[in-house]
Amino acid sequence: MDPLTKIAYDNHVLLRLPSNNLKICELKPNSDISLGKFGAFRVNDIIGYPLGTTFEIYYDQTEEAPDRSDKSKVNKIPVGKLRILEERASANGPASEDENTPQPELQTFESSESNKNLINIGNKIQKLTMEEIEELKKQSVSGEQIISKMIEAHGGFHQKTVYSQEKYLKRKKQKFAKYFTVEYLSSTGLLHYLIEKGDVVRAMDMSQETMGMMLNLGNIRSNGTYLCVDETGGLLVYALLERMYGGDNESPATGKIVVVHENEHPNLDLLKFSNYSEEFIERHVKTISILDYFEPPIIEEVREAFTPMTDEQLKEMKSNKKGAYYRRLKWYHNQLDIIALATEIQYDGLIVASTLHLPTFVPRLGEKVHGSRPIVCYSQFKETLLELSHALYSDYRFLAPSIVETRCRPYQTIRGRLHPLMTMRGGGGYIMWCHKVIPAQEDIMNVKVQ
Amino acid sequence: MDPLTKIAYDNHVLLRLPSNNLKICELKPNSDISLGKFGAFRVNDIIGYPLGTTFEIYYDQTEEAPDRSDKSKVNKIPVGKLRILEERASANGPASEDENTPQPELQTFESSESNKNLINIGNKIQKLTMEEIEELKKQSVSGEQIISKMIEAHGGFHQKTVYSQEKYLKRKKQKFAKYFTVEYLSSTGLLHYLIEKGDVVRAMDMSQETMGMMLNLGNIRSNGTYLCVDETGGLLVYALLERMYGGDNESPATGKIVVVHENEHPNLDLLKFSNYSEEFIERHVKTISILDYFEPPIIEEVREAFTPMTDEQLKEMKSNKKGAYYRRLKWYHNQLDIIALATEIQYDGLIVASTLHLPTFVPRLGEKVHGSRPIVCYSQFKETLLELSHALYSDYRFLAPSIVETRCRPYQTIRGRLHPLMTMRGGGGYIMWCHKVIPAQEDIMNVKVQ
Amino acid sequence: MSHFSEYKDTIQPGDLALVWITRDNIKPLTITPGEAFNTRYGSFPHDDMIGKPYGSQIAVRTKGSDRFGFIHVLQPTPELWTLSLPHRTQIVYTPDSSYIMQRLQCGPKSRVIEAGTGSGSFSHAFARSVGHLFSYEFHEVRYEQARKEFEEHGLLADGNVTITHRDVCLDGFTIKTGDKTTFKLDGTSGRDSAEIGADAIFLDLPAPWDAIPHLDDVITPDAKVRLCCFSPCIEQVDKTLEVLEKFGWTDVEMVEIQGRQYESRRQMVRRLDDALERLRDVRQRKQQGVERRKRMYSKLLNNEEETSDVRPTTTKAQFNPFGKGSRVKEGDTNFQWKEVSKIEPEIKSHTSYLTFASKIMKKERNEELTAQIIEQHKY
Amino acid sequence: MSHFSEYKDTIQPGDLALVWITRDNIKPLTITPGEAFNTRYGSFPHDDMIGKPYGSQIAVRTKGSDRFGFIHVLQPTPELWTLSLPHRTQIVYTPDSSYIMQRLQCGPKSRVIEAGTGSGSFSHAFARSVGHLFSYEFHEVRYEQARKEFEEHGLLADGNVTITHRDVCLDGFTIKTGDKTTFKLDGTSGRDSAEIGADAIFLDLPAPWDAIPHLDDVITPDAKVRLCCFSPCIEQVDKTLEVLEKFGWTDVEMVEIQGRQYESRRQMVRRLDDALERLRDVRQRKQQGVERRKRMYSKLLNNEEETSDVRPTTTKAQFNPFGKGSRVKEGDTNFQWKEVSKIEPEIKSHTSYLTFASKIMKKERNEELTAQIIEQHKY
Repeated sequence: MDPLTKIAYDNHVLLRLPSNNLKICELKPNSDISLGKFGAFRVNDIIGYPLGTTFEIYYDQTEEAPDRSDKSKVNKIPVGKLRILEERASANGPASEDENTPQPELQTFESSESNKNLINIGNKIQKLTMEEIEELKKQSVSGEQIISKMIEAHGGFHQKTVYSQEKYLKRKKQKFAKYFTVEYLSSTGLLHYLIEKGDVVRAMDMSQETMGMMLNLGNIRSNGTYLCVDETGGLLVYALLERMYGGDNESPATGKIVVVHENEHPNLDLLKFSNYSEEFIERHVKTISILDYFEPPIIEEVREAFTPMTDEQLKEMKSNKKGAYYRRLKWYHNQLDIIALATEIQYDGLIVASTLHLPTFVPRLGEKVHGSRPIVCYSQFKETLLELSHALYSDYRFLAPSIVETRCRPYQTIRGRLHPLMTMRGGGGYIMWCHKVIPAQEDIMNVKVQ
Repeated sequence: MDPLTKIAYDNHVLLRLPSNNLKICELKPNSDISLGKFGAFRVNDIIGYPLGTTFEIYYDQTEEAPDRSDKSKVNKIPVGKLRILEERASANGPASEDENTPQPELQTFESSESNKNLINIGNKIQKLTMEEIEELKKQSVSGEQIISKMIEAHGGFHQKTVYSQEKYLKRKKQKFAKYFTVEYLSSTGLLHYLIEKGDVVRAMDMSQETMGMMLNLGNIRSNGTYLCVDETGGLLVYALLERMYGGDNESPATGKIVVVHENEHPNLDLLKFSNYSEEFIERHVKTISILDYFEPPIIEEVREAFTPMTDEQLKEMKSNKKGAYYRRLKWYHNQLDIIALATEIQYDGLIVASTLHLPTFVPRLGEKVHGSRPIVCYSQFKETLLELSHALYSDYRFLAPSIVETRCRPYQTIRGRLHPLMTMRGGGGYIMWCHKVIPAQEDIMNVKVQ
Repeated sequence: MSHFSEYKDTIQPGDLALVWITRDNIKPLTITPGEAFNTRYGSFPHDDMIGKPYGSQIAVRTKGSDRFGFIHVLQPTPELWTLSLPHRTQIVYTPDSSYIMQRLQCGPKSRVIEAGTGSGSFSHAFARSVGHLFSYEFHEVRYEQARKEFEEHGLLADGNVTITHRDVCLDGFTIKTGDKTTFKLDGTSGRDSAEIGADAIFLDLPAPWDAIPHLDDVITPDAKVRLCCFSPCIEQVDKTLEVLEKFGWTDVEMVEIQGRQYESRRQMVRRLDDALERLRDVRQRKQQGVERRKRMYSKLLNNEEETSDVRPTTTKAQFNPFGKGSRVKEGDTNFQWKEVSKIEPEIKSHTSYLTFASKIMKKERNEELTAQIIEQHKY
Repeated sequence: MSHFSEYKDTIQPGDLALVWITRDNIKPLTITPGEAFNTRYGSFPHDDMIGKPYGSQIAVRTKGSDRFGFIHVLQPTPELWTLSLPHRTQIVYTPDSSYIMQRLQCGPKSRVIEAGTGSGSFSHAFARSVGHLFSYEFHEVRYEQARKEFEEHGLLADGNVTITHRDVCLDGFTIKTGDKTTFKLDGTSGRDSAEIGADAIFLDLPAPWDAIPHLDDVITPDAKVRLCCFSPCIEQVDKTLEVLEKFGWTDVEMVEIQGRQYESRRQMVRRLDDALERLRDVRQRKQQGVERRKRMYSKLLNNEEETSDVRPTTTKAQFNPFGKGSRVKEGDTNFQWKEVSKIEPEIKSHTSYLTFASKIMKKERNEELTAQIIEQHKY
């Protein structure tokens, strides 16, 4: 069973709840997953279905309903049964698939159909009290049923326009419906998960469209070796990995990502959610601190400090000393790796998402980028990139630095009522893009023609 | 006849040509106005019609057609007759009102109706040569007729989609049609005139929407006294005048604009196009250099230098000396005016469009702004206003400086093919907006709550 | 007396003022001697405000603290009034309203129709600039609210604003005797309906196409009239375009206005050299350990016995060029900062589509009058 | 050998290179010994390029001048290729194409349908990342041009791109023996049609709704399939939405992408004090005149005779803190400058609306296989 297209054991997946909240889960065999007020389900019931499938949780009347009066059980959500839902109510899509709700026709705006006679008196119009609704929740199992009862009890429902009715239904459905969609954990999914959790700072305010554009402007391919700074905790590296390997642990591609980090240890914590094996990540993602990168160990000193033994020497070594030897050997290889990463590679691209002062950082990182390869630098602020691009502009090793911006503007896609969403999140960041070049000698004495 | 709504003698008006080029003309009685290839007309033929009317220029066959072989007459466009056009082909509106062109229906996109079979071979498909067209222009008088002949001679016209046909027609109509619209010279019109002439720099890259927003944020009313810096050569002052007086020389309103200028003499050249009388402008627009404003003459020194004479004294003065006395008297009043403008007025608003370093300029200009009155500052660049707003933010006399931006995005309004225009002019500038306030004494020792 | 139309110098009893607490919290206040304005920062007596110039900052010592709470007392303007309205209300915001006013060429000679009144925020902006505003509201409760507000704000007393309760889609714009309106119809003119003669129209209606056919009755017949329809959905625009064409409106253009606001912020300048220096500091401290391990390994190779090499206690890093991360206050002068701008966290990505058009009912001239004028100007 | 898919070190004969002249002038070039690349700055022999690393700047002395002309020789990437295309061509630009690829989750396992091929610029970006690209073009001339270009660029040789001449709206996506296509149908599989199994679809067609019904034949049946329609007009979106719903596509979302590019510029810092100083300089020179006039006036009053006071020649202003206006070069180090950004003069305000949707044909699992797996994992 292909874990890239099917729901499979031990994989991390993204669960989309009716509220459009996101949750990352590891699918442990035989375990249960609780979605709080949206119910709970058994992992075994979902594996094998295509990723992207939406399941509804339901409870037979015969089954034990959650008994909220029993305090010991109040936090234990009972596991329900699952059935496939054909479509979830999408965020910007049709408000409802309910057959009782007439599909809106094009241009149904008539003043006689407006909310003219509806005076907002807040919750008073809903004759069902919160207590009664809570009671229904305890007894009933289907969100649909609660909603029907609420509509019956809603004094002004029939004075609402079709549109208002749908809005009301959608809001209530999101509140009472029990369903979830199991999605593949894409880099976009991971980003949305962070944003939705309020961790915009971690994602450096990056938007999906900016992330996608960095991958294309960086000419990311599965056979490249990329120098990367990633202050997002691994989001950017994950995006590169996904573009290079598409989640495939068996990929034969040879590309590498060399992550230069500011602190003593790298922070790629978010990779823990990925489904790449540890070996795979070790093979394709190398990390090195800025100090090691800019001031790598000197090969002579390393050799002076340690010489690997020949097989014969090793055989003669006492076994109680071998542990120390191998630790030392590991250090030795590590030092050689560092030297290689810092001095021997001509990189196929430089991808930076860092809050360090870019005009001092990026030109130095750019030294080891091969001619004609792109440099892509992210910042939350345009002003930072402006300073960078001025610095790069006067450095002839960098061709035509430019600042680019991309913004996605989503629409409400209800037919007959098409318009851009009224509000959206600001931010999303900016990109500086240029190419590494090799100036001609003549250039030093002359003015660029461009 | 109301010169604000009707085409009137001696007024400046804006002429919109078929190419959508703009032209400012003064309507001298009995004169002719030439529109080059679009023909020429007589001013007397248009006065009295409502501003906004579109006229077509036509030539009777009996009349003498322009004889281009006669070199002496080659630059003299013959004056045509006029008739009212119901509608001009608008820039983004329906491509054509021609009855022969079917109105596009919603969703006419069918692949069978696409340009599939049309291969672009440039001008070869038009069997009418440039020479033949030139010949037609010489003989014929109606653009419509030339276009019809061109369509007849167009080998691929019927292979085009309805849409392409319309586009073709529209392009050709703009090229051969002879009509013009006489518009009131609004501040927006003046701005468009500058932009269209390529004088974006003079307009400081300002857009109509930014200009309009400055007027509203500045709370411009006909009874206010505004301090203004205008590096656009009078465009901004004209916008203020229009909002305050609506072109009405007889307005009883008492508002004033005090223009502080950087050079020895003010540059409000664009006001020459306005229809305000000189007296009106003198009454409502005062100018003062930054040096006079910030270092006004000292009243004692002015009085020491000159004392106006009493009527008796004046009577006794020899007439040959009176000229010198009155010149000196004018200087004296001028100095008093300067002192009043620089020291005695609490301004109702500060409106700035200047390329001087704003963080040093605006706080000093703001000193004489009355509490609670808005300060509105334009810049082509956001970075400039960012620096300004940081400077103002740490100065407790300015409340909540914020940078605002407004952008207008025009659409193609052909029904069935609605979409935003594919390209538009960048730029438009930014606005810093804040209010002048009077800090409490306690504030000096304490942190703002906000 | 209008609280909006006259520039006022000092705060006086009976004034309608706006209290600026924060950018997102601006409250209207009628200045009343003896009363107090309460915020969570303290209670501000109106008497502390009276007599002070508008724009004054007012301070009160917060209870049980040595600190002060501050507010600013401002004279209302249409723009500040708009900011003070609750966001859930349907409001035409300043980027749209200012553009519309500019496009409709609003000035002291303009006669403007606005339908519907809605929250009344745009009415205030129109009222500031135009000769007369005819506002129409079909929702009776909202009509009453707006009428009361216009009265309290002095807009009706200024004489250039009238509001009428009307479903303009059904019943058009003509104001007649007996209508529920603030328009004063005096019998003296011999007419029983108001002389409207509008030259600028703003329709903020769900179905502007039902109202457009009624406009010919009330627009000025012999001058250019400008119209703007404010519609959230593109299908409304489409239907509006159809009707505009049918009823002879020309120069049709549709636009969107995108207003953005930026915050001024500072980002710490963290230089590579400082970051490297910090790591060197860490490395140095670790070096001791490395040296020690190297010695141990040498001893091992030389078959010496492992000595009880005392592991040195690593001292905490001393070099900390960037402070303790998020605990550094933005702008702290111990660090270097770069000025940056940040767009507001939630942007108004769409308000409505604005469809503009114009119309001249009679493209004619008074030939007799014109002939006279031409005659006067003959050489 | 693909000129796009392998990272190349040095410029070699036969390579397809891109010559960067200016930002708006990038030209493709096949490196040919003995030939020269001509620009108005000079003629650049290919032999000067061969053997140099990619990215090298090449200089030639411009004729009859001591100055040099420069170009940069770059290895093509899909993005640079897109920039090199003439702007009048219909191109899917990088802000759109990169967003679409991200939304369609393009990676080495993706099997992508693109219809139509158009200028082929997006095909290059797809080809870089995806497992297989099935491109369709209905216009025969454009099909031939694209096929030739893909071949020359090495895309076909790389084996993951095929292009088919087809009106997909009429005839669907299935590739059969006898079709005009670069797809190699070997008889061995026992099928006479290609196994497409697409999981990502990009439709850049005037009438995507005619193509959508044909998709079920070629999309992978048991995984999530993602679709993007690229349509300039809103009415096309509306019709697409209708058909998507009818044919069981879900998660429908429509967006617009707005790409912007900024130029880095400098604005002269012109301080108030300098401006004042300049005026003081002017005033001082005039002061002499004023003094003179004052003296004259005094004499006049005192009935003295006017002396032939010699009018002093005004010397030209010496203090000129801002240079001679537009003649100062931006960035001239004699002046102080502020870094500013300027949006490109003409922006692409609209490309197309992007309508996304997804579909899972069979929401089932292989119950037998699943049971086995569950059994294996029982505690």
